Amino acid sequence: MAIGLTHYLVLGAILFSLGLYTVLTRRNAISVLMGVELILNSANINYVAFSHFSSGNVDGQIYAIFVIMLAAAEAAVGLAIVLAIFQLFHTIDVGAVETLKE
Amino acid sequence: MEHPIQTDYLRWIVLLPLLGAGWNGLLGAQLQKRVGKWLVSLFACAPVVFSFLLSLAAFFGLLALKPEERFLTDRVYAWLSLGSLHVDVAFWVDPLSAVMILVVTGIGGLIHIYSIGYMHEDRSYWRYFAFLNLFTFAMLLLVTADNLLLMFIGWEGVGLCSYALIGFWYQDHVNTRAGNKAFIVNRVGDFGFILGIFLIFWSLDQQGHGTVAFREIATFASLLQGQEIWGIGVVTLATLFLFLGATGKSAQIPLYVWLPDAMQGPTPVSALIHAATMVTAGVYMIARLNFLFSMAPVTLEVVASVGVATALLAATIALTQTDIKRVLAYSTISQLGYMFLAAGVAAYGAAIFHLMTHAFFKACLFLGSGSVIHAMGGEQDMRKMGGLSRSLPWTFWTFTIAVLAIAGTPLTAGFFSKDEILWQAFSSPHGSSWLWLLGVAGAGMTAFYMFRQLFLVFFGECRADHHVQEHLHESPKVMTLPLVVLAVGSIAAGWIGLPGIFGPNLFAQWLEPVLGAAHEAHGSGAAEGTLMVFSVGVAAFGFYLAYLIYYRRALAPEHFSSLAGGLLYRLSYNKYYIDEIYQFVFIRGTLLLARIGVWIDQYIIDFIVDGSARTTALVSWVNGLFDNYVIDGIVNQLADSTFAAGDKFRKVQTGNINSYLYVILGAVIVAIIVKLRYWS
Amino acid sequence: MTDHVLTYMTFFPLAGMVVVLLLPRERHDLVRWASALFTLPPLLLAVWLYRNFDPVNPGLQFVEKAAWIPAYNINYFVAVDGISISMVLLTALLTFLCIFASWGIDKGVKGYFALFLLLDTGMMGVFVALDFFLFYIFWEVMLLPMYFLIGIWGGPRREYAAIKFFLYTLFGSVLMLLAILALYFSSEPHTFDMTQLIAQSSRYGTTPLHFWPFDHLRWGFQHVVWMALFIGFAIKIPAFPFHTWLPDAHVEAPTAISVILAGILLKMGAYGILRINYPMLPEATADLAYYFLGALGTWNIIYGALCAMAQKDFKKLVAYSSVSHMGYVMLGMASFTPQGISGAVLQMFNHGTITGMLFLLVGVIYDRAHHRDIDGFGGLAAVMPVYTGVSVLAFFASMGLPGLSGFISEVLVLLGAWQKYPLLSALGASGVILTAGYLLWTIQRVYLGATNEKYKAMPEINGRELFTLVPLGIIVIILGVYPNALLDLLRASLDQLNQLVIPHLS
Amino acid sequence: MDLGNIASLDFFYPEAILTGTILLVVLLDLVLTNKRALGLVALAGCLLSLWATLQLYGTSGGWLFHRMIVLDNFSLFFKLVSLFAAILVLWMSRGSREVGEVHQGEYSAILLSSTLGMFFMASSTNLLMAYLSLELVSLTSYILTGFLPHNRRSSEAALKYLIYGGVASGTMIYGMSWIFGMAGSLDYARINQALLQGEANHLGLFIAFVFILAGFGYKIVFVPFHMWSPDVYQGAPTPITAFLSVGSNAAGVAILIRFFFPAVSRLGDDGNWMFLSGVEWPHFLLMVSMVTMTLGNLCALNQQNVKRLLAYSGIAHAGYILMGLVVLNNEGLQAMLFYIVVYLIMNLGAFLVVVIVANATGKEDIESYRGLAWRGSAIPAVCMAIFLFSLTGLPPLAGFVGKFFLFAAVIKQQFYLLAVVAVINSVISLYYYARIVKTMFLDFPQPSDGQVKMTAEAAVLLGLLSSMTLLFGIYWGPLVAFTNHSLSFFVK
Repeated sequence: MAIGLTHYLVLGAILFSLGLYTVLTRRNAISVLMGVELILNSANINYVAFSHFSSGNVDGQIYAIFVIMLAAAEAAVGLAIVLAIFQLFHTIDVGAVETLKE
Repeated sequence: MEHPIQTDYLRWIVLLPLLGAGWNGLLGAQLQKRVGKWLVSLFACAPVVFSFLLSLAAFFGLLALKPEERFLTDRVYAWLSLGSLHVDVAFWVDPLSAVMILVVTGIGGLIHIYSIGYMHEDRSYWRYFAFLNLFTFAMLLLVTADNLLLMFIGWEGVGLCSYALIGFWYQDHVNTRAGNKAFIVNRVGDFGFILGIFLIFWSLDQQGHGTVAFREIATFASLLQGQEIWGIGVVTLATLFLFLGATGKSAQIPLYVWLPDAMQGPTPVSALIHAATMVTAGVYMIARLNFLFSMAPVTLEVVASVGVATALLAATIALTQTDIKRVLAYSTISQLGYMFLAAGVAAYGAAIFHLMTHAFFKACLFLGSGSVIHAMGGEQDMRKMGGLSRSLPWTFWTFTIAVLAIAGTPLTAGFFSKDEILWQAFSSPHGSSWLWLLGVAGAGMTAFYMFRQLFLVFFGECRADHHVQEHLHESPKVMTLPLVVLAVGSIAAGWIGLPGIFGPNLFAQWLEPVLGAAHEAHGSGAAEGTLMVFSVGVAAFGFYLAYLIYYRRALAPEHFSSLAGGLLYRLSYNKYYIDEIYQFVFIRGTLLLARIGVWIDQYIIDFIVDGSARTTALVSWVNGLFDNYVIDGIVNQLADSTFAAGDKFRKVQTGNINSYLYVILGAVIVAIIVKLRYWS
Repeated sequence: MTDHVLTYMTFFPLAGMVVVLLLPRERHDLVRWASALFTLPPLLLAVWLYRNFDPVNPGLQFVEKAAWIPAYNINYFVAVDGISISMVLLTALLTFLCIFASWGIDKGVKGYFALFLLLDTGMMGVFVALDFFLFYIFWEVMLLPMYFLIGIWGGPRREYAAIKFFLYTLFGSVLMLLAILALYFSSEPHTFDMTQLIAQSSRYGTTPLHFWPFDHLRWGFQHVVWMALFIGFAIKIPAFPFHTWLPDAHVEAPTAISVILAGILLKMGAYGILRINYPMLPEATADLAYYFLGALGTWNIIYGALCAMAQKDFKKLVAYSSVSHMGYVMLGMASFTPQGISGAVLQMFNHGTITGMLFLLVGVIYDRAHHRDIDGFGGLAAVMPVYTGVSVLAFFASMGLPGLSGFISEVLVLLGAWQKYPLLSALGASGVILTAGYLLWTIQRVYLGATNEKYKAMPEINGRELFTLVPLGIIVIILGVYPNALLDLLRASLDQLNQLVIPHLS
Repeated sequence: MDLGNIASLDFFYPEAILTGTILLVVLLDLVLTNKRALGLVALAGCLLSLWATLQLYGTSGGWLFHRMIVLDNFSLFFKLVSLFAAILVLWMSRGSREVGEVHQGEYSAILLSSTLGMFFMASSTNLLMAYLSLELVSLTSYILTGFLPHNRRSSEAALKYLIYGGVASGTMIYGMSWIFGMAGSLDYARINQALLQGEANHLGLFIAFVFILAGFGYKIVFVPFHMWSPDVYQGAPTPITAFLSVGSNAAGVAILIRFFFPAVSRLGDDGNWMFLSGVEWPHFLLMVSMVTMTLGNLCALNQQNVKRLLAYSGIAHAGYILMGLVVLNNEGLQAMLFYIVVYLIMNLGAFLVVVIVANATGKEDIESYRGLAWRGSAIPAVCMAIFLFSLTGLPPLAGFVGKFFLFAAVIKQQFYLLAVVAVINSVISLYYYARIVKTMFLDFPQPSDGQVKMTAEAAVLLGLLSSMTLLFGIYWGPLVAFTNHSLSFFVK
């Protein structure tokens, strides 16, 4: 059978769910950030798929590139912050970082 | 109707005493300190004397007119005018009010003079006279007012002065309490009075003649015939309301309880306010509105029966009292009862007649007792008196005359007036032989207790201690002179109103234009004569009994007091415990309600509206009823509920980032569910 | 001067506030005299107003109108008529006297008088504003100074009292805001001008709305708006059950503020109902007046009197007596008779003067004895005769003794009420007995009896205190003897007001 | 008009100037020794850009950079708002002790970049552009939040913000990808055509919208995307908290309105917007609005930390602002714009006082405000009272007028339930605002509480803000005209 738009969308959805699952469950800051990356990539897959199948232009793929670029930037900032956290708390367990609460 | 002649000096009859009051009230204290009491007395007595002279002028002014035109009026200014309500400040004098102003200013004047001697030692001399003048003003306002609302001002004004004078020696709470009692009980009456005014006004207004002026009411009264409210005839209800007012002011059942306590005031006050004038206001009011009362037979029956019942009840109580002034107080209530009996049988003339004569002899009695108390150095218990006839001759003789008068001894004023009443009670279309019989019984008791008092006070051995006995002295002229005048009045005042069988009743003729002609008596002069003799006989029996017990000592009082196991005696002596019952039912009842109200505020409303109700403290009495902790518990519960809600939400803010993210997921899911479930 | 008289009366105190704020903090007397100086012109203008007010003209007088925010048709629109004139006079008088009653304040003097003057502007503004938006602004402007005056200069539980007052009133006024907007949008063209809103009163529908489970009430838009406004006003009056802020506020507030509270703020509720509910929502008024003004008013009379009877705190007693006396106002308004409604407005004025006196009198002994426990005094009459004389005058005026102003208004109210609701009138009249009860009892406990040893040497009332009391006393007597002095001003406007509602009475 | 890259530059001065300033600051940071001067440079840049923006205001407007961003009064309005926020915050920061320690150059530069991001948020007409600008703002905000060195709370706040923001924006971009799929483009105008005549799957569209709302919502801080704000507001340096609370909030509103009105709704002839039938995002926002204001207020009741309290009050105000959105007409939108301006003023004012007190006491809890009015100058207390009562919505203060317009809009459309909820909320809010006022005025200072002094700069700023709060409460005609004028979208 031919691989169609639906398959890509489903793959995207699965990827999104996986990402969401990761950020919801993992307590390690790095893994959480990776979860975020997954979510972003699920979006990318959709963009590319849509641009390939439905809209006859390359816009979608360009968008994907932008998103990838932004993901990188976000990762950079994120890692910097995680680094600071590690220096102050000597852990990167987001569960342990709970001084700010009611 | 054509408007009578404007007579400008009428206002001064009323206002002069007010000036006196204002003068002494504002400057009296200083005058007394700087100049002396004589100036205060001058400014107090002069106005009353002058208004007495003016009253005489008014009286002769009336006399000069044809009987049916006999009224003078003095319209001062428009007081209230709203919608159909038009009330003027206007005074008027017709034969009826002429009698009243003469009595008020005349006897009032005498009592003013008497007071100069009686109150001479008092620190607040000026305050006393200020209020006495104010009272005279209010009373004159009451009797000369040309409309109900203005009359009501006098009506409450006299109440105020009575309150102030009863509690004159305010340092002692017994007096102030008596004052409060008088005022509040009167307020109950005034409540009825004011409702009566409303009812009359609006009922007339429905007929397009809304008014509270007496002469206009008289004109349109007939229109009220047949009108109803709450299924009762308007006239009946209105007159009943007004009568409630009368019972308050004139100390009738059920509102008579304040008068005996009112004796806490200085004795001249008791004489003027609580015997001669104020307490007769009710009678005057009924006579003034006689045309209305005559339209309401039901009311008349009520009035008559209340009157006679009061007359008897008070008499029975008077039999056993030992305080010289309390006996007089109850006898006053009883005599007022007779007046209402008269009014109740539509014999308004007789009522006013008795009012006038009573004013003389009762004032005389009170002033006499005042002179006695003065001499005894404040002692009021008759058991500690006796044999005073020697040391107080003037007082003794005048007192005796007054006793004879009140007891109804033939040819004294009391005889004519009371006999007139009894005769009317028997013969008038509204009367009945029962009323007559009860009246006569009361007359007998009157004779008994009055002579009992006479004998106890003036005859036998003096039972006071030496200290008092040494200081026994006749009162100064300024006090005895009024006594003499009043004593003369107690005899002579009766002769202007002779019964039919003896000759023309000048008094009745004089009042005819106001009260209408005395109706035809069914029954002959002979019948009147027999009844007269009978009642005199009963009175004589009363006298004889008193004579035996308290003069000859032939019978021991215990002989009677122990009747029916002493029950009757105790009932009478303790005034049938009416005061206690009232105290318990009304006063306590009200206070209980009051506390309930406060409780509602604190524990229901605040409880609902504000969380910090916990800060409100419990009133002491609640502790008994409610468990401290229960209440506080509930209150705090509610107090925190709002904040608790806040906390609940805040708990979500765990600080854990994962949990925050769960919320997003949850929200998205909820949104989708809602969308699927409700919006598609 | 004369063509902007109302503006001057309203904003003079505001100017005064600015001046006071600029004065040096330590110069207490300077601050006091300055505030007195700035409340005097409004009083003089008030006298001028009284003399130049045209009693036969039922309409608005001394009108000033200027565009404010044209985009929303909001104007600066002030005027007086028979409904407001008496209140304007009262405000001018009481604020001036209260400055002197505040002389004793020695903590944060500057702030106190600044806030007081701001409060003055707010109150005056409420009574002269004829633009609904302006009205609301002034209405709220009073709130803050009051909050601070009670909260900072009040008694021990002042914070509680202040916040309670604040929350109650704010709740009422936000409801009012919604009502105002509802009226605004149902008017065509949209306007806040009260006169136009009144002219369009027919636009506010009365077709029953459905809000289960209250369908059987058959309330329409007009009724709902009426209720929203009414609650806002009832809290100020204060009508049961919205009255519990009053005792606390009064007890904690300093004397002068209690006077203002009782003398002026309470009137705003009744005034608002007359100014807004009656003419703008006549049908709803006709339907609801009996329950929410007549019956509730009567309940107020009796309930307030009963509560007063049980009080041990002098100020609380007076506070509850206010609840009772404002009941007469409500009852009178509900009667729609010339007598009743004039009586109500007159009662507003009289209550202002009489209760003002009472609070000032309480203040006098509180300054000396530093407590207000009624049973803690006794026999003051012997120590301070003059003070007692004035007190007794005030007390008897308050219990409606004929010859004093209180009597006129109460009797008019009850007389008017009798025509429509005899039973309510009778019940209300019975309140007179209770009133006599608690007032006499208080007189007895405080002034009569043997003199309390502690207060043998209590100094007699001083000149300044007397100065604040005597004018009120004189007014009380004059209005009792010659009520037309004030009634003449009210009559025309109030009759006109009645005529707006009466046609809708079923 | 639809301009290409080069032609667009003529209308690009504000952004250009900001960018230039950023670079300048970074360069100067290398050479200058007096770092405090950098703040002034940044301020000057902002003012210059402000001037440029005002030059553009009122021009016909058009698409720039091949329909990537748009120039119209609406965008310019929000540019002005964010510029004001930036200026005030920079001003505020000069007086703030905690910011005083940090690296001035980077601080100013990043603040300005964030502002630049907001410019683009306000003007983007392309979902990709929206995403990029939003991310620009987010990333800079993360950094600013974590800017305090060796401060655990600051870093923690930054981490939470980062993760939360990442997930939210990720969700958003995923939702956008669906829109792209259904509309075939990310350009607003095209999306509008595609959706309104095409028959897109309603459920899919709705879900996409909700996903997108996650991204917008966490910027505007409405429930349920609000969780991050209390922690972040508390942890971040106070001036930054102020900046986030007004700046990014406003920008979020801008992007929200731009997307949901011109992009996916149609303006009816009666002046009311009609949303895509079957995609009930207004209903959703109606509930969100009610829940947001209620929750925000309830949570604020018991707060002890003033910054955290203001965070919750900010949530509540986001709820009020949304009221204007759900009525779907221009009155509503205009009320929103008006409220944003007012909120900017009074909220920044409140935070300024927080800064002043924090400088004096080093604390942010309510106790440190005890008897503020009686500790040295009473001005901060009085101004704080003005700001708080304005936030409550009492006349004659600007906050009242703002609420007034919102209520007016809501009642005109007969959303009575919403109106009543809002009214009850404003009464509840009084509880906690008045609590601070009470502490400042009714409580008296302990000897331990030090005097509170403020720099001349702070005093001037305070006076400026409070007088504006009063002015707009009494005479707000011009401001209304301005918002009214600003409510013009450029749609072909």
